[in-house]
Amino acid sequence: MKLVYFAWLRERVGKPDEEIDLPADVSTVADLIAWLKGRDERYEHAFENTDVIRAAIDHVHVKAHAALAGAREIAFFPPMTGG
Amino acid sequence: MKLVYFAWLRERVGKPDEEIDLPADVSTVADLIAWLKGRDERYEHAFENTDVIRAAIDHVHVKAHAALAGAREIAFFPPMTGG
Amino acid sequence: MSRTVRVQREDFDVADEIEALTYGTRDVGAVTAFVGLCRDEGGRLSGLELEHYPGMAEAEIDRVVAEAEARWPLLGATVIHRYGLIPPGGQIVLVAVTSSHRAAAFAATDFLMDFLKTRAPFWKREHLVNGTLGPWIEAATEDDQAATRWSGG
Amino acid sequence: MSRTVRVQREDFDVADEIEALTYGTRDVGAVTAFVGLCRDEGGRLSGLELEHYPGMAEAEIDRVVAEAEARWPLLGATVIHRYGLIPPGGQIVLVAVTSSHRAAAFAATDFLMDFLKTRAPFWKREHLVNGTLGPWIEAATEDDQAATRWSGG
Repeated sequence: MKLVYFAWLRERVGKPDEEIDLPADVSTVADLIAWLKGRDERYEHAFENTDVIRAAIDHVHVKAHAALAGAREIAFFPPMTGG
Repeated sequence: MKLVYFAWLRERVGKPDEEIDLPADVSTVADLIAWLKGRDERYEHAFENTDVIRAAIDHVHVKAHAALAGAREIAFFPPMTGG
Repeated sequence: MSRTVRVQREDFDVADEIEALTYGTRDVGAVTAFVGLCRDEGGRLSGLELEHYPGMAEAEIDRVVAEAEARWPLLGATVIHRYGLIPPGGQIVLVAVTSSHRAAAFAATDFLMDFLKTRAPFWKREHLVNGTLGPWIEAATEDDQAATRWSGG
Repeated sequence: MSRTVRVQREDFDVADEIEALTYGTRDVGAVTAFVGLCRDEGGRLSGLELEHYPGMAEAEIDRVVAEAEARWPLLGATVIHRYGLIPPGGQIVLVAVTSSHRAAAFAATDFLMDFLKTRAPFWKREHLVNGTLGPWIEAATEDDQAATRWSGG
């Protein structure tokens, strides 16, 4: 499964994307965030305030309770500031 | 005093403008309309429905009770349809 | 605040007008432009003829723009209204507004169009494809209602 | 209905885009265009850098335009959003909409801008005149509030 990061989240994580093998007990976006935060301090810092983390699965915005099953690409980013 | 007419009001009156000598007892826009209607059938037809007559004094929209004193140019026209 | 008001027979170029409003500026964050075009009404019209009241048309548009400037923090406003015979697809009116922020530019443009329709002394008449002159267009009551949105409050 | 959505580094020409939306049409009565420009924030900024999510940016804008088409009787819509470093005065985003009538064109343009701001995956970062990189711009809560105007009702 591919993870991609944008803006300050990308900077904090330290890379624009990565491939991961999803543990069996990680089934939602919220689970994935919790699992990532447990990996190391970079992730813990990047995801410290989940209120300002947005997620998308395969290019579609999703909420924290969204299921990861079947996803090819999960994206994490701050609230959008385009327009 | 100069009177000017626009759109179908101009067509009904039969001329775009005219100079008039205002009778002493004509002091408001409403008085002027009443006086014009009494002149002949063209004016009577042109001003028959006062609900759809708009007036301006010296290029500024006015209501029927507006005073004519000091006016140089009185305009009559239907509701505007520009824009 | 730059203000341009023109009443003219000639066509206008939207890009030129936007360029004039924004050239060299560094504080404009939002440009809103509205262009009103002549429709053929399902193939019925060969054009629209616009009569206007010379002198008052410019003065009244200028007053409406001044009111918009008083209501919103605008950086520039351009209003161009044409008269004469305009074919389907032809441009009739342009309202372009610049501001630091979007909400002001949007609201001012909407306001200007509402008041141009109800206050600027222009009258449209249909020209039909069969070569005859159609009726003068009647004022839409919804235009008056749109204009009253801005009063009070 | 003609729909154009582009996400690009290059600048765009507003006149060309309006021309493309209106060329040869006889039923378009209203064109509304909004252009968002980079401000220098009182001389503080040398520019804004826009990061985007390639693929999702186009897809999300396309979905927002489809929603606007479902809500209003539009004849055409063009949305162009740039990325990369944009200097003060430079164009960031264009929304242009055509319709037979003004109210639809206005409302759809306003709607599109509200949702581009809150849903399109772009992030702005300040570049300061002293040559350093400024902070990522924080999302304005008023943008979220503006977007919620369209729900319900």
